[in-house]
Amino acid sequence: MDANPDGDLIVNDFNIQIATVNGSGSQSANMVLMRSIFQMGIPVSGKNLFPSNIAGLPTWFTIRASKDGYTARKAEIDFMVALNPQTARQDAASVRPGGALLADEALGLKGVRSDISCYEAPFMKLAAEVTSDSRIRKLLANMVYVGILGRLLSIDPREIEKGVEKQFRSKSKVVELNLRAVKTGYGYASDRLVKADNFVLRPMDKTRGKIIIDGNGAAALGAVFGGCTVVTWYPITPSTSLVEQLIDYMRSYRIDPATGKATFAVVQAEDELAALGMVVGAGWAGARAMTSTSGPGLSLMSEFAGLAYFAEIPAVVWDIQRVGPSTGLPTRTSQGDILSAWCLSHGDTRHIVLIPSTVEECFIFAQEAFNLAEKYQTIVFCMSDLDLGMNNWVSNEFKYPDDIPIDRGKVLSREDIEKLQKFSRYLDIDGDGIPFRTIPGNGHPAAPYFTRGSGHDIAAEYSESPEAYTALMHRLNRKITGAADSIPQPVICERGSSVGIIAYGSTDHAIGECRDKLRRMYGLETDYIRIRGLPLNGTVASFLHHHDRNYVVEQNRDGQMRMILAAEFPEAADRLYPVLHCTGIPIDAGFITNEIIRLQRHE
Amino acid sequence: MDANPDGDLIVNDFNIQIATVNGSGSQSANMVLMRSIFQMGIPVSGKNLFPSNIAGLPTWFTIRASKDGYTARKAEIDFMVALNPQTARQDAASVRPGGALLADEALGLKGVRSDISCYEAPFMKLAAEVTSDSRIRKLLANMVYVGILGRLLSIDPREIEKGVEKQFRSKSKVVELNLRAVKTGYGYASDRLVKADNFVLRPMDKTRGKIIIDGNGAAALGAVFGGCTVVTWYPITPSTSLVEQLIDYMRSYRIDPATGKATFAVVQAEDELAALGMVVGAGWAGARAMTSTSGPGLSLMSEFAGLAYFAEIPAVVWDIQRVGPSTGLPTRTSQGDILSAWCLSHGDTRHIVLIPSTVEECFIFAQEAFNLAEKYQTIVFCMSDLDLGMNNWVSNEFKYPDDIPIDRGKVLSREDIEKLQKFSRYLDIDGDGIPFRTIPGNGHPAAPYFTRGSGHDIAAEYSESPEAYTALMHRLNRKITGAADSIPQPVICERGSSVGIIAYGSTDHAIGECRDKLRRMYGLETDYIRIRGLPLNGTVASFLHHHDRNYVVEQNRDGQMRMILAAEFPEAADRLYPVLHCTGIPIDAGFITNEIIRLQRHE
Amino acid sequence: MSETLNHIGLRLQDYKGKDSTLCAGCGHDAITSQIIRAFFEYGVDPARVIKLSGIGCSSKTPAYFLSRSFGLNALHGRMPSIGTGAVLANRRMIAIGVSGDGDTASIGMGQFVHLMRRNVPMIYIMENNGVYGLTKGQFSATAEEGAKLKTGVTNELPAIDCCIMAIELGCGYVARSFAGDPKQLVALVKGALGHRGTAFIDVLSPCVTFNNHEGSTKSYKYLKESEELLHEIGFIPYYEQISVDYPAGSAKVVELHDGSRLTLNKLEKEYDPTNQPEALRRIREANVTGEVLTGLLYIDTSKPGFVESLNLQDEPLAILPAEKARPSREALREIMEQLK
Amino acid sequence: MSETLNHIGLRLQDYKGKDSTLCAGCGHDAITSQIIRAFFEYGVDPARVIKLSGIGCSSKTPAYFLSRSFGLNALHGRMPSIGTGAVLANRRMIAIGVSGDGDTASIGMGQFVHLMRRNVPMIYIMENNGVYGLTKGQFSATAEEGAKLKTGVTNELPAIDCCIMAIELGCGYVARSFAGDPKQLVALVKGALGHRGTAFIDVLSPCVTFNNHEGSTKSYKYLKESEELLHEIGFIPYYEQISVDYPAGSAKVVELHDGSRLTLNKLEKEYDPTNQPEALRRIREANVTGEVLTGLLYIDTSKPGFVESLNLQDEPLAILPAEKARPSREALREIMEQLK
Ligand SMILES: Cc1ncc(C[n+]2csc(CCOP(=O)(O)OP(=O)(O)O)c2C)c(N)n1
Ligand SMILES: Cc1ncc(C[n+]2csc(CCOP(=O)(O)OP(=O)(O)O)c2C)c(N)n1
Ligand code: SF4
Ligand code: SF4
Ligand SMILES: [Mg+2]
Ligand SMILES: [Mg+2]
Repeated sequence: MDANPDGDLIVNDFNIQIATVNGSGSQSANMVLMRSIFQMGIPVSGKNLFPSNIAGLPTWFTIRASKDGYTARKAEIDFMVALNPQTARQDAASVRPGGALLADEALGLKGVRSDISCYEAPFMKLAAEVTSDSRIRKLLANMVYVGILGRLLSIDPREIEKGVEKQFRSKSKVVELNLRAVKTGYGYASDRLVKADNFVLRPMDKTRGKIIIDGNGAAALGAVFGGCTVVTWYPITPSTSLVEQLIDYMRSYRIDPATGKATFAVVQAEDELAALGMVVGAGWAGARAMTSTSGPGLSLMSEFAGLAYFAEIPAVVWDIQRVGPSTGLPTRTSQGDILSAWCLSHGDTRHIVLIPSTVEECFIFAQEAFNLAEKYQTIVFCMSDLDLGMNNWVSNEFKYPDDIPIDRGKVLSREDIEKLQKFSRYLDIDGDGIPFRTIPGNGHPAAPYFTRGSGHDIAAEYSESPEAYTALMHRLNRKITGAADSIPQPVICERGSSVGIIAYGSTDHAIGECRDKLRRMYGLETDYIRIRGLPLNGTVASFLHHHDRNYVVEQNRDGQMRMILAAEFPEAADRLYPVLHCTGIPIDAGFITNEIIRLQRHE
Repeated sequence: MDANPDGDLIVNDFNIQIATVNGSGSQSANMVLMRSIFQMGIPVSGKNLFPSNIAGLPTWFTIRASKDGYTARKAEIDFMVALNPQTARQDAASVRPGGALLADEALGLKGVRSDISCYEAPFMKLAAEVTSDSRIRKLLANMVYVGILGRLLSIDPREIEKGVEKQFRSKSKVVELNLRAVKTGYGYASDRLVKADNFVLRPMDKTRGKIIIDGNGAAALGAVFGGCTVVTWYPITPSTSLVEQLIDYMRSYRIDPATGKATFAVVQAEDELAALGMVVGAGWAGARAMTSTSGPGLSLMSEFAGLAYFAEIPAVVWDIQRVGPSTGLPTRTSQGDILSAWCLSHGDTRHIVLIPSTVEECFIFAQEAFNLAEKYQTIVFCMSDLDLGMNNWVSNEFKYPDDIPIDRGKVLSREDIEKLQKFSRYLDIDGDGIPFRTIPGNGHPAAPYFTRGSGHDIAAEYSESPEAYTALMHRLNRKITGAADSIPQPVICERGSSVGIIAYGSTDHAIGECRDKLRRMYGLETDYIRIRGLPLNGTVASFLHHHDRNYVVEQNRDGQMRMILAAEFPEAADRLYPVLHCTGIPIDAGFITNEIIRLQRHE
Repeated sequence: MSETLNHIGLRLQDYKGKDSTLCAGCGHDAITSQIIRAFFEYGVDPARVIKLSGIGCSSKTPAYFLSRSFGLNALHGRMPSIGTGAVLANRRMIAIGVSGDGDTASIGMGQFVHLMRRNVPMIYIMENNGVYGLTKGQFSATAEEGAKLKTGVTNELPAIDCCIMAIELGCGYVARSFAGDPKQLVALVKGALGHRGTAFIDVLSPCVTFNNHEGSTKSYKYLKESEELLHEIGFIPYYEQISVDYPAGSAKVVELHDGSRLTLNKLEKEYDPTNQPEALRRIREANVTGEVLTGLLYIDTSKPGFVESLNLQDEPLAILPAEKARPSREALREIMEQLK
Repeated sequence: MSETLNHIGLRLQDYKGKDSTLCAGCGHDAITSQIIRAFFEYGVDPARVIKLSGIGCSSKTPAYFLSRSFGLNALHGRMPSIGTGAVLANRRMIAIGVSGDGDTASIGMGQFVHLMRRNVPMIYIMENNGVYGLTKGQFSATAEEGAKLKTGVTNELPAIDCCIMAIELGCGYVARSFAGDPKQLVALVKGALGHRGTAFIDVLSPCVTFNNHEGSTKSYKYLKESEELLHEIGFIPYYEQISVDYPAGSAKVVELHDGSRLTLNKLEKEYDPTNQPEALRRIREANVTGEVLTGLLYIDTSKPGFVESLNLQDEPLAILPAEKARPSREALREIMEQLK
């Protein structure tokens, strides 16, 4: 291998997709690949497209290197690694013209496409050079392609080596075996393959000091550093890994070194009703409590969400959104629960909703969520999604949260009550709609109150009085509306265009790229507002008013945020244009660009 | 008693409120009173305001006689009957100036107000003349006030007699005892009370051939005549009486006379999750199945609602709305679940929602709901409320539903499949988004399919394909959107005004009166559109566009229908003005009138 | 009497709550009195108690005792989960949960089972009347097979025996009693106060308004005329509380308000409540003969507590100081290094 | 073999479903084969069968058998309610429900209990692996106390024995078996086909991927090096199905894929499954010694069926003709008169 036919190199700007089956153990290989590119200083992102199944069904892992720092999915596939007989033909077909294919010899894909560069390798045979155990051979075949790609794409072998060491931590035997497989692949490529494609990786300096983490890990860390004390959960993809990582971090960092005792409790509940029930019980009793779930669990949490809202009990719920309705596509991404979360439960309810776009925001919002839940004494939903939560992202190092002190909100201590003499649980003293609360164990005889999800008055006494009810409902509304200025504010990029883009959550990753495309390809300058939470405030309203056309980009079918915007800002409702992507696959910049251009032309 | 001080009589246009405690057995007395007025040919309505409690707390029953046929609550109280020591002072205070008060002597209210006519009577003593049993005395005291009112308001004694007979059916001893109590009251009034107020009832001819029924009874009847076969439920106020009446009707009219066997199954489920689960299982297996619930139950039904939507299984849910959020005010009325029902469950879901305003519509929609559920193979919500469902209303006799044939929708029989040769459960042959289905037991080997709430293709095979998913979601959307023209259409009263009123459900009863008030008192002519279901169609849109100002009148805090309207018709969103009543007490025309006038002035 | 102080210097009065709004004669009110007395006699500090409940007439009762304690009246059937959460937040509080038979055995069955399995430290009182009182008298899952409602509806399904369930699920303190047996009930609640895991007490608590336990055929008849009148819609008659006192090892027939009879059978003093199979045998035997076996049915103090198995710190998590609630700067640095 | 016809003239092939997508060696696939065989041998008409399930690896399996039958794969933990509804709609169909231990004993506990109590006519197979397979191996409520996951997590909570629960709740056909015991399982499923009420079969079904039943200390060790490698994230090894055959009245130790051991103890031929207390005693005894008692544990064919107690007509409600589904004109007139 050596010569590149034409000198037209594509440097640090392409993606690699590995097509395999789940259960084949390719995840480590893919992580090593991604990490090696990362270590070369090149912005990189990885996305795992996997089935709702344990073993044997098609899985695709895509790594995108982007010198421009684009981290969204790219629709075209530049470089395909085909290992799965079930999908081999389609996989080969899905490579963009001019792209490349590395296929297992056994798939017989040789010559299947003339418009792409094709490579073949006998993965199993090469792995057999490393081990005689047939099961391990299957595993090591994955490392073989890492080696081959390393050579074909000019990845620094030392970085691969470091990547393998990092991946398998201290297990030296394992490291050694894997490295041997990598080298075998590398050697095979050097000896037998002739570089025919244009893709190449060159060291940059864009990842120094950065970390790789998934959103669920970041949220877990946020909870650990945010003073979370009670975590309840019920397993559900894609939220499971949030709590599983949280347990690990808690065990490492939240055991009191003095006593060896846990400063947290994690309980696997019997279902989501109980999970939120425990959170509400714990929140009422003074814990910073949270649970994590996905769509079906959210639905089951409806009734308790209403109780938390109405009885004003702090609670935090992470919803790692997947594709609904119903069981839907459990391993695909979506932003389909926004509307549900915003008004979850019967009756008139409104909840504070935080929507992180990045892993860093997962870390930060996980902490803010507790502060907001306690400040506003209500339930707070953090809306992540499978793409953000389960995929690996390069991020700035997380800063120690000196600027996010653990804030318990309006809690009256025994001494406070001593001074005040009396206490009314639901009395709005400050006019901000937020009453004061006490925590069981307070000790002062005036501190206790008996609360409920039924009608009650300011003293928390049972009441069916229409006046007490109406006053309560309006106060609650004032309280939640008032939170609009305390939640993470929208992030705005405004350059005076008349075209605005509105997006939120993981969709953000495609927006920057899309705006660049619009500018470069179509000369269309756009402004951008990224919503980071609900309720919305005047900032959003004025953005809408400043733009003749506002494209609301969402990963759901019904334009859920557009619906909320229209209802909140009816005067601007006719300036909203939905751009909706609902396939379960993360949205890409090309799609948004095309949609906006199409809609602009229909102007 | 006799003379009326001034001749300024108020004939057939006032209300009577009986203030007592629950558990005192006044319900029959109030029914007799209402029925007597009804029998006199006077339009009448009755509203029971009761606590969430079994015995001993304040209860108010209000009977409104209205020659104009106004059936909504009236804010002012004309004639108060005070029997409850706990509330006696407030009750007396709540009578409008110029009104009247009949109080138990024991309450010591004599002379408490000089601006109203006050009567006193020793109810218990009078009842003691009829019986010596102390418990029965308490009961009969209620009939005593019926007698007194009869005399004071000139109710035809024969009508009271008939009313008592009707109320206690054949139980002659009971009838006799009650009649004696009535007569005692009547006699007391004749002998000892001097008519001092202006209220009088005069026979009319406006109730001939009419019936008295509550909305829950009407809905139950609709289900019985609508071919309902499986009913599951879990008790919850105010929906309980729907199923309890349904059981009675089913037992009387849906036992096959030939076999003595039931043509229906009613199951009290262990909770609402199971109740809807059974409905979905039964609907899938071919039954016309329904359940009935209220807010908390609706929340618990979220997850199953999504399954029914996504797997396309017919189901009918009655939600007799009460005040939320959470347990809220279980015995008070509300329209607070509209938004929840419209998009119940996570993911992108949209449901067909029917909203009856009258008991007759309860009867009709209960039948239509099954036809729509089977036609569209989806879950249908019927949104009644406590006011409509549990209060007694005068109505036209229900017509035999010749125009609502039992329609099973696109069901393929064994023979159909024989002809077609093949069958794809989720194939949209007709382009209306509605596929064909088969029912277990079909017998044809090609008929069976295996369905689920997970992703699936047109053959009902499991699928995670983005294309299959997107196609399915768009078809579902087309299907539900397409239902807009098949559901009960909006009822429009248009006279070319630029001011429109939008309302739905039990709110309707106050609208006619309000429009009359607006016209008479303020010279404001209004147009009116009554929404009877979701999804909305062009008829609603054009109404909005034809009016500069559209007042959306609702009995909830958040303006839930306004939110839906704004989202559906963004171009008209800025013409929507919320008029919201959220006290738990049925809305009254005066409130709406004042609100509209206030908003008109802020124009 | 009201002057008597307990060992922490409080009066009986100090353990009371708001006035009850239940029907006169409701068994639940009797239970409330017994809870008040037990907490008073045991000398529990009300400031250390949390009261929890679901929804139902029974679930209203925590408002009627211990007004100096914190309380959370939650959702129908969900008392166990909020109780679990509350105990995790503050393991130092004494938790008492009140539920109904509908609340527990119907909608709440899942949470009941899992609370028992976890052995969450709390007193769980099920006020068992066989019906849904608050929704006006439908059968609950503890209604006896063949029981009849006043409306004439017969229960076709077998009753769930929650004591058997609790024992099978490993609950370490399982008792059954009768609302109108103050001595026994006070003793059982005091026993529960001394127990470290979940203490379950199933208390038969007649619903004077809706439950007609043994079917109308056996019930005491009023004059025909009054009876019909008294079945008037919406009329709730007044009843006095029933109170019984009978020695251990004996049976007692109680006539309920509607004239039906309940046979209570109190375990003898020598009964060994640590013998699980024997406990189950005796309960089943009584169920077959239609008697209600009362007393401490089963006890096992050796079961590991839920809080212990979590290795929880002693101080309540609810008041965890910020410095313990947030790992150090160093910790974050270490984690960041691993992620680089 | 595939040419053999059963008494309704169908081949074994006719009872199969789609290809399984479970892990190679998963116990659930073995159960699928046994269901296929039992239905074939019993000569059930697939057109008369409805298949129901919840969510989980186990709940996927109805897609893998009886492709000529209707099936509904519902929500996690809710198979009982959809099964109940389906049976009401069409009492002539034979209902078979498949659930997992997470699906049944965790989230589904409430519905499980109430299905048993109602005695809804259906076969209920719980494919019991002690873990949540589909969400990658967390403990379910049937995991043994002290069991260890591959990740090292220990289960601190006692297992719920669903057979004991079923018997206590009045289920009339309760059995336990092992996925790898085709003879016994086929016989039990055939027995269930003959039963009129709810037939519950708890089938131990090893999850080869996530369950390491007796904790890693006892498990067979690969070479250190390979073991570490094989614990690679996302790697699922290939296993052969386990199959055993041992006589009634004997015990058999089965070595599971990870090297752990399971002791199966088959009830002797003379065992009297109609004796409820004895059944419970034997199960409990086995649980204490850590053995798995297999066979038909309890049977009672006298229990009233749910459908019977509803006085339901014989013809399926699903196809009730319009004239029976709507009362007459006269009926409405009569009702209207009453309301006037
Ligand atoms: C989710 C939900 N469903 C139904 C109800 C209505 N509801 C209130 S209390 C109750 C039953 C109470 O029965 P039980 O627990 O036995 O208490 P009791 O009133 O008999 O003491 C029901 C069904 C509710 N509040 N919430
Ligand atoms: C409401 C809800 N919560 C959580 C999940 C996620 N989930 C899917 S399968 C499963 C557990 C399955 O365990 P089990 O029933 O034992 O089946 P197995 O996979 O072990 O056969 C869970 C928690 C879900 N689908 N729905
Ligand atoms: S209805 Fe029954 S349970 Fe409820 S308060 Fe009255 S007597 Fe007690
Ligand atoms: S994960 Fe376990 S239960 Fe699921 S298919 Fe694999 S072996 Fe079977
Ligand atoms: Mg009860
Ligand atoms: Mg399992």
